[in-house]
Amino acid sequence: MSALFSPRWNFLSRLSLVVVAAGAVGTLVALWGYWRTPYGERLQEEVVQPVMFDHRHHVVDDLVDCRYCHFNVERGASAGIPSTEMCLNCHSQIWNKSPKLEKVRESYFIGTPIEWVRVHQVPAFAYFNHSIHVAKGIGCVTCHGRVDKMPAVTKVASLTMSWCLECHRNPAPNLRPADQITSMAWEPPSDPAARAALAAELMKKNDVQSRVSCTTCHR
Amino acid sequence: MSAGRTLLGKYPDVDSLFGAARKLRGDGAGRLNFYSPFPLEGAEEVLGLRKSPIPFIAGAAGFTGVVSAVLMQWWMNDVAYPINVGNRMAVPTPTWVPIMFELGVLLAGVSIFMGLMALFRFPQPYSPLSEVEAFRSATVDALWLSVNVPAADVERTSDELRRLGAVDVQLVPEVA
Amino acid sequence: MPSMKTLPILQDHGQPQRLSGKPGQRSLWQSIQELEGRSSGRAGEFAAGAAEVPPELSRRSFLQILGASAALAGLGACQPPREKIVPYVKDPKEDRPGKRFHYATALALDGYATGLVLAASDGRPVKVEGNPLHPTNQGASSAWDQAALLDLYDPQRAKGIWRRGQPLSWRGFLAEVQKLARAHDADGGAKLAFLVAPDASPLLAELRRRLSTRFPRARFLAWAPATADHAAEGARIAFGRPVDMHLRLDPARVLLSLDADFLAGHGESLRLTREFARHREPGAEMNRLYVAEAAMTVTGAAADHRLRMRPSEVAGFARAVAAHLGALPGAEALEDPARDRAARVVAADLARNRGRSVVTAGERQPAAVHALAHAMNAALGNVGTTVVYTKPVLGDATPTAAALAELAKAIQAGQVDTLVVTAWNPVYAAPAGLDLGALLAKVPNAIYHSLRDDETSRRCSWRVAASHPFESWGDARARDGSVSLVQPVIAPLYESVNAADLFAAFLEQGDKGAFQHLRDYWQARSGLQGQAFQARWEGWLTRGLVPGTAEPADGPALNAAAVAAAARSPAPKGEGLELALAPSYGVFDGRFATNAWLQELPDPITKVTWDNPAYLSEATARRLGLADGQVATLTLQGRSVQAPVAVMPGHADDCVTLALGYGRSDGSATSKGVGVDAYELRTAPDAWFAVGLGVAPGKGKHKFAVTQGHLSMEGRPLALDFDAQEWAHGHGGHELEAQRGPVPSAQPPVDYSKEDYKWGMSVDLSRCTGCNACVVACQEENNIPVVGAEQVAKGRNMAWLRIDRYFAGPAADPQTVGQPVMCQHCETAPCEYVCPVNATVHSPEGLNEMVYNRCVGTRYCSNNCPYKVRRFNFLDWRGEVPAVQTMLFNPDVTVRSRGVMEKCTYCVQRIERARIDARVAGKKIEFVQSACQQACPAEAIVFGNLNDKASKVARLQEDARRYDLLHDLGTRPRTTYLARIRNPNPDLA
Amino acid sequence: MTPPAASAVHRDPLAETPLILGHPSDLQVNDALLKPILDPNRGWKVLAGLAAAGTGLLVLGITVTLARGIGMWGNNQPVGWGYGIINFVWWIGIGHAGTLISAILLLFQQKWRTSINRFAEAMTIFAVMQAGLFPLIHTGRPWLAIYWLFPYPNTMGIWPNFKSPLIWDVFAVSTYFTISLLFWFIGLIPDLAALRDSATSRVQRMAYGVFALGWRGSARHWHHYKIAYLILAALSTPLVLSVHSIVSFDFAVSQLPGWHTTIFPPYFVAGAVLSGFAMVLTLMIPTRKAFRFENLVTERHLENMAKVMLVTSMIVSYGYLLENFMAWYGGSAYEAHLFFKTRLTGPYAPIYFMMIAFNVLVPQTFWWKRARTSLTWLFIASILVNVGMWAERFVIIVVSLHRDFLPSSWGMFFPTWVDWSIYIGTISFFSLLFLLFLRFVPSVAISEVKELNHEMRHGQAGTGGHA
Repeated sequence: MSALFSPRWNFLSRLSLVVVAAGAVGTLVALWGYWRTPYGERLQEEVVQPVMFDHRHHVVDDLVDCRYCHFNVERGASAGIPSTEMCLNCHSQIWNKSPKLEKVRESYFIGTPIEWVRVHQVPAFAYFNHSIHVAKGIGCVTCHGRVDKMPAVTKVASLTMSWCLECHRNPAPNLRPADQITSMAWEPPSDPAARAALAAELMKKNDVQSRVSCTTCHR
Repeated sequence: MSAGRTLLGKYPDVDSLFGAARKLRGDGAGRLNFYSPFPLEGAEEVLGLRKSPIPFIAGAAGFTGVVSAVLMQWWMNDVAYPINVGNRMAVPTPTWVPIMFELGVLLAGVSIFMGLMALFRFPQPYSPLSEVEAFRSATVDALWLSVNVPAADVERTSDELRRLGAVDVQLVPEVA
Repeated sequence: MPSMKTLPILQDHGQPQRLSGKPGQRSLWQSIQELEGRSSGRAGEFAAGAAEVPPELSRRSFLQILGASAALAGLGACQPPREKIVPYVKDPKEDRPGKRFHYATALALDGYATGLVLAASDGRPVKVEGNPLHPTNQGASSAWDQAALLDLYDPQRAKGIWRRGQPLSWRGFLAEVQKLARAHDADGGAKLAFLVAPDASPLLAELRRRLSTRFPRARFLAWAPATADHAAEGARIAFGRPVDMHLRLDPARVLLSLDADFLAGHGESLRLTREFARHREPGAEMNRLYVAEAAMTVTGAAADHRLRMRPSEVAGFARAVAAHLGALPGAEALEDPARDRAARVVAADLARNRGRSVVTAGERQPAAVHALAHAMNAALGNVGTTVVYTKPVLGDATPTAAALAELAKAIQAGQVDTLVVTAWNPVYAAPAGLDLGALLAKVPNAIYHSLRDDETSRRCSWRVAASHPFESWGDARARDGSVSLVQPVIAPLYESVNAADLFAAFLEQGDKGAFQHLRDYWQARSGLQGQAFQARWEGWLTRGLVPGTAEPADGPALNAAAVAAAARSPAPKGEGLELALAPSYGVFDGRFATNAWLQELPDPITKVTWDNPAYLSEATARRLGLADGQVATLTLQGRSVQAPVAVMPGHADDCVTLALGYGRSDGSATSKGVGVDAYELRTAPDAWFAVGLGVAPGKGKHKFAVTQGHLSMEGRPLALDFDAQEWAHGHGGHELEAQRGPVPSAQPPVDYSKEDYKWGMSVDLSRCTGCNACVVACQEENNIPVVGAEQVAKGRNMAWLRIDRYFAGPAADPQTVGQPVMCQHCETAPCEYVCPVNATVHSPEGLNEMVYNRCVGTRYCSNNCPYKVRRFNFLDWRGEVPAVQTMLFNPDVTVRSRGVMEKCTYCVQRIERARIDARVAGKKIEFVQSACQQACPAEAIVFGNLNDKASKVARLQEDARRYDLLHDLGTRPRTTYLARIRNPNPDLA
Repeated sequence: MTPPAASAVHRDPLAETPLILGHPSDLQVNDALLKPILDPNRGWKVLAGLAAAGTGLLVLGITVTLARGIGMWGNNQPVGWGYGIINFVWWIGIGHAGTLISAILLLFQQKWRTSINRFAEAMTIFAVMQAGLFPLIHTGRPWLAIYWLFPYPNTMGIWPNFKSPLIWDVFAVSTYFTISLLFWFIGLIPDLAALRDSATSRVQRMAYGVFALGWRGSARHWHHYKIAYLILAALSTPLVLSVHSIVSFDFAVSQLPGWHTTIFPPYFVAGAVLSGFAMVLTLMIPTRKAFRFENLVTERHLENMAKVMLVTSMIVSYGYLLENFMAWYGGSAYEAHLFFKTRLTGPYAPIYFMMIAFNVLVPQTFWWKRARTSLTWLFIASILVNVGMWAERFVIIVVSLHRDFLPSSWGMFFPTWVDWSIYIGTISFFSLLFLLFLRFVPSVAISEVKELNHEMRHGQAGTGGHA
C-alpha cells in the first residue's frame, strides 16, 4: 500500500501557504496604494458638465479674472458659482446665438438653475473657507491647478487631510503676493535665496498663522 | 542520500534504541535518527545534535518588537502629529510600556513558529518514510531508529540492526 | 453687536407668497442652500435630520434590520457620487453664499412683543437672537422666542385655505370673503363676529377700526386662555380705570411677590430678570425677594424667603401685610402664627425701604389682591420709582374671560352667521362646561385662522393657514408700548395668510398686501413723504424699533376705600383640597405642545419633560397615600381627570398644581398622548384655582421622563451658596478657597499665556434663575436633536447645556439652587487621554475639541467625564428628515450621525467665524458670544478671552465668589462658577 | 481497558494518587484518548444542535446592534458601558486559566497539567474569541473602529492615541489570541500526527495529515520542538499577567470612584485565574465522564484545581478588602460614598452581595477534602464562581458608573433583550466551538501523557510533581 500523500503534496502545500500569505499582504498593500493613486484620489478624472464651459478660453483668450465669476472668493467660505444671469452679462451680447449656450439661455428664461457637477469636494464635516486662504496669500493655482490649461476642470490635488496638513504645517513655500493670487502663470523666484526671502516676507506681511488644531476645520 | 538507502529499525524500549544508535555511530554509520511518539530524554546527546537556534530567533524578534513599539508610539504621537491630550506628559511616557511588551511577545511568538516551520522544512506531508506502512506506529507507540546506508550495505546493516535488538527492520523503498 | 441690514431680500414680496406658483421664489432659498451646501443637504457622512421625535423603535421590522446590516457590509472603498452645484438663476443682490445676515423683527406672545434679531444664512433664518436695542429684552430672549424657529419649519403646520374641505386659492378666498362681506353690509354686520387673539399691533387695531366702521354692529371679542382680566379688574378697583403696572427693579431693594412669577412667562420677564439679577451680588445694592406661592416657580426658586401657602391664602396674607403697612384699616392677625410673624417682618422690611420696594400680584390672584398691591405700593411711595403706571397697551384687543361666554350666547341665539377666529384654539382651551366645538359647528361660516390644524379647525367650516411671524409683515408693541416692525425673513414656506391680510379681505383690500397696509399706515402716522419717510422707515426696520412709541407714565389716583372694600371679600371656602392651575414653562397654555424642543425642555424646578404631573407636597401625598408617579383621579365640581402625581419639594400642603396645555387631541405626532388636559377642570369663575378638589388614588404607575432623578447634593460642594450676612463676615471665603486655585500634579501644566486667546466661561449662580433660555438657545445653535420621552426616561437626553437643580433643607420647605452645567473644558481633561482614536483633544487655545468625524463611539470619554456633560447618539435620533426641516440646521455645525459622541464646544463655530472675519480684515477677534450667553436674560453666563485681562470673564474669574466645580479632581476647568449669595432677612431666620 | 477499582487508589492516605491509573500501555493510552474522535457518541449531536441554535441569538443581537445602534442596548448616560464590557472582561478572564495551566504549570514541571492543558488551552482560545467580539461591537461605529483602532498608514495623517488603555487592549488582546493559538497548535502537532497514523478512514488520515504538517516524531524535530514549546510557555506566562493587567487599566487609569484603584492589576489577574479554573472544571467534569477519561483526568487533577481556586479566591478577597480599606483610608468622599453607601445599600446591592458570596465564601469550602473531591459540589461551585465573577464585573462597571460625582446625573442601567441575547449568544458560540474541539481534536495532550506514562513505568516521575 502506498503512502498517504504523494511527493507532489510537499510542493503543493508549501505553495498554497505562500499564496495565502502573499494574498493577505497583497490586499493590504493594494488598498494602501489605491488611495494614493490618481484614480483613488480622483485626479484628472473627466467630469461631464451640463454646459461645455471652457476655462481655458475664458481665462486665456478673454482674460477674465477668476473673481469675476467666483465673486465670493475673497469674502466667504464658498468661492461662489456664477449665476446664469452672470453668464448672460456677456453672452447676451456675444455668442448669443451659439447652440452651445442653449442650456444657459433656457435656464435664464425658464428660470431653472444649471446643475453643475462638483469637481472639488471636501467632506461635509470639513469646513473649508476660501476667503482666509486668499487673504493670506494662497493662490488659486495652488489647489486648483492650471485651470487656464483645462478644457474641462479636473481635480489636480488629492484634497486629503494629510495634503491639507502638509501646507498648514509649512505654508511659506505656497505663499504669493496679493496681486498674484489669481495669476495662473506666476512662479516664485527660481533663485532659492530669493524664494526663501519672499516666503519669509509674505509670512510676516500677511501675518500667516496656519493652524492644525482639529476645530480649525471640523466643527 | 543520493545513492544511499534508508533503513528503519523498530526497538522495544529506549535503552536498546540508544544502545543500537551508540554502536552504529561508533562504527561511523550514516545519518542516524530516532522516531518516537514522545520526546526521548538524552536523544540529543546520543545523536550528537547541535544547540537549537530557536532561543536566539525568539530573542532577536522580541527585541525588534520592543524597539519598533517605542519608535511607533514616539513617532505617531509626538512627531507625525503632536497633540495635547488632556495635558498628559509628552515623551517619554510610561504609557508606552504596555505596547512595548505586547509587541515584543507577539513578534517573538510568531517568529518561534516561523522558525520551527523553517527548521523542519514544514509543511512536508510526504516523506519517503511514509511509504513504510509499519512506520505509522512511530507516532503511536513504537520507537524507530533510522540510518542512511550506501545501497551496497543494506543487507549488512539490517542484520546489524536486528543484532542490536530491532524487533522489526524495514527498508525505505526508492521513490519513483 | 450683530450687524443689522435693512430690508431682507424678500422686500418686494410683501403679500403672502404661494411658493408653488413662483419658481423665482423657490429657486431663491433652495438653490442657495444647495450652493452653499453646508446645510444638511450636504451632510455626507453625517445623516441629515431635524429636531423631531425619533421613530418609535420596535422589534417588528426585523427584515428591515437585515437589509440595513447587509448594506453595512457593503461599506468601504467605493467612491461617493459627485454632488451637484446649483447656482442662482438671477443673483439676489443682498445675499452671498454663507454670509450671515441679521434682521430685526419682533415676536408677540399674547399681545406683548419681544424684540428679536433673526440670523439668516443662505436666505433662511437659522437662529433667533434678542434685539440688544429693544427696551423689554435688551438682547436677551426666552426659550419660547428661541423655539419659534422650530415652529417655522414644522412640517405639521397648517397649509392652504379650505372651505368645507374644498381648497381655495388666495384669489378665490378673496372673492368668497367679498361675497360674505357684502352680505353682512345689509345689517351693518350684526351677524358678523370676530374672536381675536390679544394683540397690540397698531396696524391690526387700525384694520379693526376700519372694519367696525364698515360693520358698526359687528362683534369684536378678544380672548386667550392664559390671561384672565384680574389685573385689569384690580386696577379698575384701585384707580377706577384699567392701567398697566410696570416694575422698575433697578432701584428696588425689597420685593414682595404675591404669587407673581414675574421672572418667567410674564410679558416683561426678560427685562425684570435682568434688573433683578443685576442686584443679586453681595453688597449694599443687593435686593431681597419674598415670594408667597403654592407650587415652586422660577421666581420662588430665586426668592430669599419663600412663603409657601395655598393660592387662596395669598389674599389673606396680602391683607395682613397691607394692614401692617397701614395701607388697609383694621389689622387682623393670621391664624398661622408663623405666617403672621412673616407678614409683620415683611411689612417692616418693606416699610424700611420706602420708595425702594415693590409689591406685585400674580395674574392668577383675584382682582382684590391686585388692588391691595396697588394700595401697598402707594403707601410705600413706590409709585414713580419702582412702580410705573401707563395706559393699557392692548387697547381694544384686551382679552376678557367673559369673551367666550358672550360669543357662545350669541351663537346660541343664532346671531352669528360669520365668525372669524384668530384667537388660539378656543375649542381646546375653553372653560370646562362650555362646549364651544358644538357651537362653532352651528355657525355657517366659521373662519379659523391658525398656524396649525388643531381641535378648533376640526369644528370650523373654514380653515385658513396662518403665516408664521417670521414670514409676515406687521407690527407689534412690547409691554411698555414700544412698537417694533415685524418683517419677514423668508417667504411663506406653505400657502398661508397673515392676520392683516385676513382682516383686509373683509375690507376688500386683501390683495393689497400686508406690506403695503403696514407701510401706508406708518407713512400716514409719520406724516412724512417720499425719501424722508423711506429713510425713517428703514431706520425703524434696521433698529427693529419705532422710537418714542413707549407709553408715557400716567399717575392714576388711588381709591383706598374701594380697595379696602374689595379686600374684605371673603376667601373662597370649601371642602377638600385646592386645585391650582398654571401655564407650563414648556408648552405655555398648550400652543407650544407641538414644539418638540419645548416638550423636551425640562421643567425648571422638577426637571420633568414631556409631561404635566399633578404636583403636591410630600406631606399631602403621604396623607392621601399617594406614591410618586401613581395615577390619581382628580375630581372638581363633578368633573374629573386621571393624572399621575409627583411630589414637588416646597409645594404648599393640601393643594395640587396642574399645568395647562397638555393632553392635546389635535392629531399632532408630537403632542399626542402627552400629559393630561387640565382645561377639563378649569371653569370660567375659577380660572386659576378652586377649592374642593377630590383626589382618589388610582391604579397604575406612570414613569416620568425626568432629566435629573436625584435632587440632593449628597453634601458635596457642587452648587455653593451662602447667606449675605455670613458672606459679609468673610465666612464662605475660606470655604471657597478649598474649591479653587492650583492642584498639585505630576503633569506640568501647559502654558496658555502666550496665545492670543484663552477661552473661558463664568457662570454666576447668584444671577441664574434657571429659566431655560440658554438650554433652547444651545439646542438651536448646535443642531441638537430631540429624543422623545421614552429615550429621556432611559437617560439619553441630548442637551449639551443642562441646568442642575438641587434642593437642601427640609423637604417640606427646602432651599434650592440651580446650576447650569455644560462642558467645563478642563485643561487636564480626563475625557481626552482615554480616547483611543484622538477624537477628543485639546486646542492650543484650551478648547476641549470634539471631532465628530473621527469618533468611533467607545463612550470611554463619557465614562471618564466627572461632569457627565457628554452626550452620545445612541440611535439615529432623526431618521428621515422632511426637506423643510433640513433648513432648520445651523450650516456652521455638523449634524452628528448615530454612534458619535458630542458635547458643548463653547460655540467654536462662532469663534472660528469671528476669527476668519477678523483675520481677513487683519484684525484680532473683538466680539464673540456663546449662544447661551447671548440668550441669558440674567447675564449669568459670561464667555470670553481669559488672556484679555480687561475682559469681563477674566475679571469674574478673579471674583471672590469664584470656584471650580469638582475642583479637588484637578481637572482645571475653564468654566468656573460664582457662588450663589442669598439675602435672607435675619428677623425671619 | 479495565481500570482497577478506584478504592484501590485511596488505600494509603499518605501516598499520593498516581496521575494515571491502571498502568496502561502507550497503545491503550492512544486508543483511549482518540476514541471520542474515532468513534464518537450520539449525545454530541444534540448538544451541538443546541449550541448552534444559541449562536443564532448572537447573530441576531449583533445584527440588530449594527443596524439600529448601541441604543438597542441598555447603555445610557451615565452608564456608558454595560454588558458589552462586562462580558469582554469576563470572557478574557476565563481565558486565562488555559494559558496558566499550560504555561506556568509547565514551567514548574507540574506533571498533573498534562491531562488537562490541551483542554484548557482550547478553552482559552474560544473564550478570547468571544471576548474579542465586544470591544468592536460595543463601539458606536464599528465599521470605522475596526481599522481606526490600528495604526495603519492613512491619508488623514492622524494616528491612534497611545495614551488610551483601549489601544493597549487592542494590542494585548490580539497578541494574547495569536500566542495562545500558536501555543495550542504547536502542542497539537504530534497528536495530529498520531491521529493521522491511528485513524483508519483515508479521509480522516488525510485531513489530520495535512494539519500534522508532516510530523513524524523525528528526534531532530523533538530537539527544536521542546525548546520552542518551553520558550512559548515562558512568553505566555507574563503575557497572561500583562493582558489582564491591561484590561484592568481600562478602569484603573480612569478617575472614576471604583475604577481608579491601584490594586486592580493583581486583583484582576487573580480573579481571571479563579474564573478560568472554575470554567475548566465546569467543562472538564462532564467531558471526563462522557469520554471515560477518569483514569487520565483523575480526581487528583480536579482536587488540584480546587486548591488553585481556593488560593486565587483568597487573593481576590484580599483585593476586595483592600479596595474598601483604601476607600476609607484614602478619605475621598466620592469613593467612600460608592463603597460604603452605593454598593451596600444602592439599587444594585444584591448583585454586590452575590459577588461576595460566590467569589469569597463558596471557594472557602475547598478547605475540606470532601468538598474538593465531590464531583457534584465541584461542578456546582465552579458554576457559582463563574456567576460571581460576572457579578464582580457588573459591580465594577455599572455600579461605579451609575452614581458618580454629580448626583444630578445619576441614573440606572437596565439590560435589554439585545444585551441578553448577545450574552447568551456568546456562551452558546463558545460551547459550539468547544464541542467541535472535543469532536475533532484530541482533547488531551496524547504525546505528553505518553511521555508521563513512560516515565511512570520507568519509575522516574513516580507520582508526578506536587500540586
